[in-house]
Amino acid sequence: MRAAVVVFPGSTCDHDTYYVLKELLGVETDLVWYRETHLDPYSLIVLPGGFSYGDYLRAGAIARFAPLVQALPEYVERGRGIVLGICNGFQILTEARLLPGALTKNLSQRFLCKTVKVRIENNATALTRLFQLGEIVELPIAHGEGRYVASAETLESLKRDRQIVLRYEGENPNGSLEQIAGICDKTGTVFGMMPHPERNSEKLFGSGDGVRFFQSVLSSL
Amino acid sequence: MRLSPEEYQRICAALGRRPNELELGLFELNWSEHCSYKSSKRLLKLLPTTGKHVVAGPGENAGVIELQNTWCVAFKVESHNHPSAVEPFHGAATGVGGIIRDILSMGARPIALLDSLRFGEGAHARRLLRGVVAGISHYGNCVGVPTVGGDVAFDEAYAENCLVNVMCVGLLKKSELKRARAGGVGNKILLVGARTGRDGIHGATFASQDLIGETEAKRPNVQVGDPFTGKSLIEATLEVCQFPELIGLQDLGAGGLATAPAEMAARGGVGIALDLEEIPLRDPTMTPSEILLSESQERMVLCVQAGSAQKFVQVYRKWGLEAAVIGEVIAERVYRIRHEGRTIAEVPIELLVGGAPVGARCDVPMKRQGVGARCNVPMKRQGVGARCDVLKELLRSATIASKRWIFEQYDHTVQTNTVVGPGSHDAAVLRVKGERFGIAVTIGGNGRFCQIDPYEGGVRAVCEAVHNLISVGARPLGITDCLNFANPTDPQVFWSFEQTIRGMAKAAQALELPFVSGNVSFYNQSAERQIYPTPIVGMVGLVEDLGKLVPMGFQREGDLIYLIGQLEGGHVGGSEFMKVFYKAWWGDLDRTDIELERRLLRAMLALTDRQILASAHDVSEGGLCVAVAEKGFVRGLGARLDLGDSCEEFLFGEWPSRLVITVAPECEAPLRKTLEEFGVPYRRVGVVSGDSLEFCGERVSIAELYRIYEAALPESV
Amino acid sequence: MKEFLVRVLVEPKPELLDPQGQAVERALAELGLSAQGTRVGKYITLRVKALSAQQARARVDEVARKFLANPVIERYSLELEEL
Amino acid sequence: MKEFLVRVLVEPKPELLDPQGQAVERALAELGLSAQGTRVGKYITLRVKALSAQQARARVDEVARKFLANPVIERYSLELEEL
Ligand SMILES: Nc1ncnc2c1ncn2[C@@H]1O[C@H](COP(=O)(O)OP(=O)(O)O)[C@@H](O)[C@H]1O
Ligand SMILES: [Mg+2]
Repeated sequence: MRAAVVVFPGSTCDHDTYYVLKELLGVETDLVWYRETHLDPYSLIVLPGGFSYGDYLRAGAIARFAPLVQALPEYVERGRGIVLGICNGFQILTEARLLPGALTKNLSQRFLCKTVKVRIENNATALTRLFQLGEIVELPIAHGEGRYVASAETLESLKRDRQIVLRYEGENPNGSLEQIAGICDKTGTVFGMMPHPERNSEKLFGSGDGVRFFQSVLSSL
Repeated sequence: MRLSPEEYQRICAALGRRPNELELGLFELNWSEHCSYKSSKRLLKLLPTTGKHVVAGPGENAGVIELQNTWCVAFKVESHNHPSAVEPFHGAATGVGGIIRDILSMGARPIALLDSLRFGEGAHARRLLRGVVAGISHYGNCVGVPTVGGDVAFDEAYAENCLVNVMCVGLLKKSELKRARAGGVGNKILLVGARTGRDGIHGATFASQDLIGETEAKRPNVQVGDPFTGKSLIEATLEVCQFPELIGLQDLGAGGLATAPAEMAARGGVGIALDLEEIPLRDPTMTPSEILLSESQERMVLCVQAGSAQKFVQVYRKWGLEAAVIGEVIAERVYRIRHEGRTIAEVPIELLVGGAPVGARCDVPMKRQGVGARCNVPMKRQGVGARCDVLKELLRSATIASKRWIFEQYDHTVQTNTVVGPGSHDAAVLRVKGERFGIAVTIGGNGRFCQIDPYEGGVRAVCEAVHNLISVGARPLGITDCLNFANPTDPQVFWSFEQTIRGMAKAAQALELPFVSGNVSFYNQSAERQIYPTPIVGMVGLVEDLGKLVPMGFQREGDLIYLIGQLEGGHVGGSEFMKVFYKAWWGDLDRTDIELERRLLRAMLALTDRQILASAHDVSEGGLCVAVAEKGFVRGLGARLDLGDSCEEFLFGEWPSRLVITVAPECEAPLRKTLEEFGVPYRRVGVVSGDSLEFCGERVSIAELYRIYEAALPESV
Repeated sequence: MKEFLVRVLVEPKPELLDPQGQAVERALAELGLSAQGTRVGKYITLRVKALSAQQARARVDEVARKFLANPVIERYSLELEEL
Repeated sequence: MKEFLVRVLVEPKPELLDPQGQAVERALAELGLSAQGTRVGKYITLRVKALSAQQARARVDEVARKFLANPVIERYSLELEEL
């Protein structure tokens, strides 16, 4: 069992995520440079938060062409393991069409950093299996382009196939469609979420519940 | 800004000839106020700079103090006032980038930013505020350094000339410390990071003049920051800092290549020869002087051992950055500029760096404005109304109101070290992964105090930072400061500058706190007005055990509320109360009893260590009532205060050396005992209870006050 | 080889809410200009070399579709000018 | 009263660094398109009513100068089309 935390130029949460996996959970973890395409050693690949390529043009728009990201579809097809995109990672996965919809500028037009409540909408997924259905979890957010949008058809199929994993509870911090905070793909192996579980993975920072998302993924591998 | 005739004479005499155009340009930059500190040097020597924790002091790119287990912090505050006044977004953004690279050049990883901002009160000021906050957010968030704290104040004195002071804190092991020096004849000089373009030419001279009649022509090209390149530069540079062949590194700030390599040579006691054609340019048509004077952002100079350059270049290329050998260390102590093989400028290092004549100035006391008399205004007669309404007005004033609208635009949780972020305590606290201790940081300063009494204002600038640190249970260790003043050739301005420094020095000496870094920003004025003398103090402290952190807010109903420190004799001079209700800051300041400050500091450290405190908060803008309300906001807890029918000075005055603390009833005896042990006066002023504030026979709900406190800023921007 | 100046005009899809456009429209109203249907998009200019206008257009169109605009939320148009 | 469709094209001043344009140009190269002088600006479209094209242009030009473009770092041009 080996995990990869991808490092793009401009990634800022790579070390934070690495710390949770390696130091807190004791998982064999590598920081993997964005040019790497040999992904077979890894059963978990995390695209961390940050500002890959400065978020220029659109968040994730440039990183989605990185060799590593180009290698992901095959990785997913062959069911090699799980891909988790956090914040900027989520944006990259939508730009790469590995996840449906898009993430656009917050309704407020401003960057927003605060702790929000999210509700577990589906706990039958690798990311959430250690949570109760409907459980409310406090997680930090920190993004300027987190407003999830999708066409009516996309939304329909997301609902039909239970791909909506997390919704904002109460306040909708960025104006996301139907309060969507996290989704997965049809195979249930690719996940994207705007909140930062790695930033609430220790009691020092609050409930520490963030770590359970990583534990869920690991327990399902 | 041209050189004075005397300065020009000195150069000719020293060179034994007239300098050519290019050499003149070099001197103009190196001898500019911004780079040479010629007006301030003499006075800055008054500040204490030594102490057992000091690893590197003034003169380096940033100060460094040791915390524990060879863990050190590098920190410095710097201003970007003029660029922000001209182009708030990019001005503030490049300010953040610049101070981050100062920290980086010490070999430290930047772990926190703080920003101290001053704006006017009109529509234009709000535009500046929006732009500046967006710019800081843009750069700081993108490079992944959390902005964990700061302070903001509003006063017409800053209407045109806003202040943007940014502090950066970096973490390093003592063994990783780097110096900004060149050495070893034949070793190579590398320029790394972004390409060199026509950005901000004459920025340093621009920073050395005021904004009066500021014209397109006189204004340098706006510098546009590139946080993406800035982030890659951080990672690549921290990577090469592991190479033993790295001899020294230095960021390129105002002055660019005209100053940075020369400073490195001066520190190393060597000379440097540059080959301009080796410099990667954005526009090949740039002239030698444009290349030398360019202030393009996201660049650093490295001095590396001959033969190792390739190794360095590769790392920067990997990160998508430029890296080129642009020169070498030479034995002759000159700064030699070569272009296509020809030497086009050559000047002695010692003359260029630090050769500027240190200005002697006549000092004339400032004209006192407003009424000199201590003013104790019987409010009722002034029709100011009930005390509750006074409190609401104060909480509504932008300087006191919640800064949430600002700090929620800053990523303050990235790097997962922020134990205490903005908004809930007097200082921010960071953990160091794997350690018990924490790092407490704060920044602030009160220009109005200095306008009334610059000496006392200087004392208070240091003392309030101390209060903020001891309130969270931290031991203050070191200071960085940014002195924002108007035109220093104005005798009154210079007098207030000297008084402020003397005040800061006095307080720092008494409290045994070294100034390890700092920055001076002069010419902060417009055609309309001069800014208040505004010293901004950044301070770093050590929380020995994160388990002993002291909260700011009320914790439990029934806890007892104590006011400790200076209990009597205060006035309302210079207070926010005076500004809000009398549209004036006049009135005298009460002088700080520095002996009491010493005792207060020691007492708070003991109380923290013995875990007697339930909460602590210093009394600052708005006075006692505002401090109590702020303590209530954290958990929505109220308080019953028995202040009798105390006068307004007691409730709203901002006299020094006061903290409001709470203790559980069973801790009351140990509290009194400890305070007596250290000789700190105390007075029990009430009890935590319910969800509203009761004082002087009046009653107001905390929820209502909180709504006012939170709504004020969003509504006004 | 000829050189062309290409302008890529990217705008939010009409069916999509454009909060930035709305904010701008409100601000314009305060400045005394009542505008309707205000939208804010991107204006990208670049120079490319190609044998013909068609070739230049074709090549830019490809990257615009793949990269410069995100079809989920944006649409774009190209304008060519020979230099 | 006639109605006009106005397109405001805002671009960073040529003498200023455009990091976004640089990053986009590098990405285009990786996608196999070598472009030069890539700049990224804003594309604003809006509809206004006015008596004449001149009047419409004049009124939009005023707000563009004041608000839509930042004269310190950007320049802009207008295109009008009667509806
Ligand atoms: N410009 C700013 N950026 C980030 N945080 C800020 C800023 N201004 C104020 N804050 C935060 O808001 C809180 C209150 O600020 P302030 O009233 O200045 O505190 P104090 O008066 O105790 O110094 C503090 O936590 C401070 O860090
Ligand atoms: Mg305080």
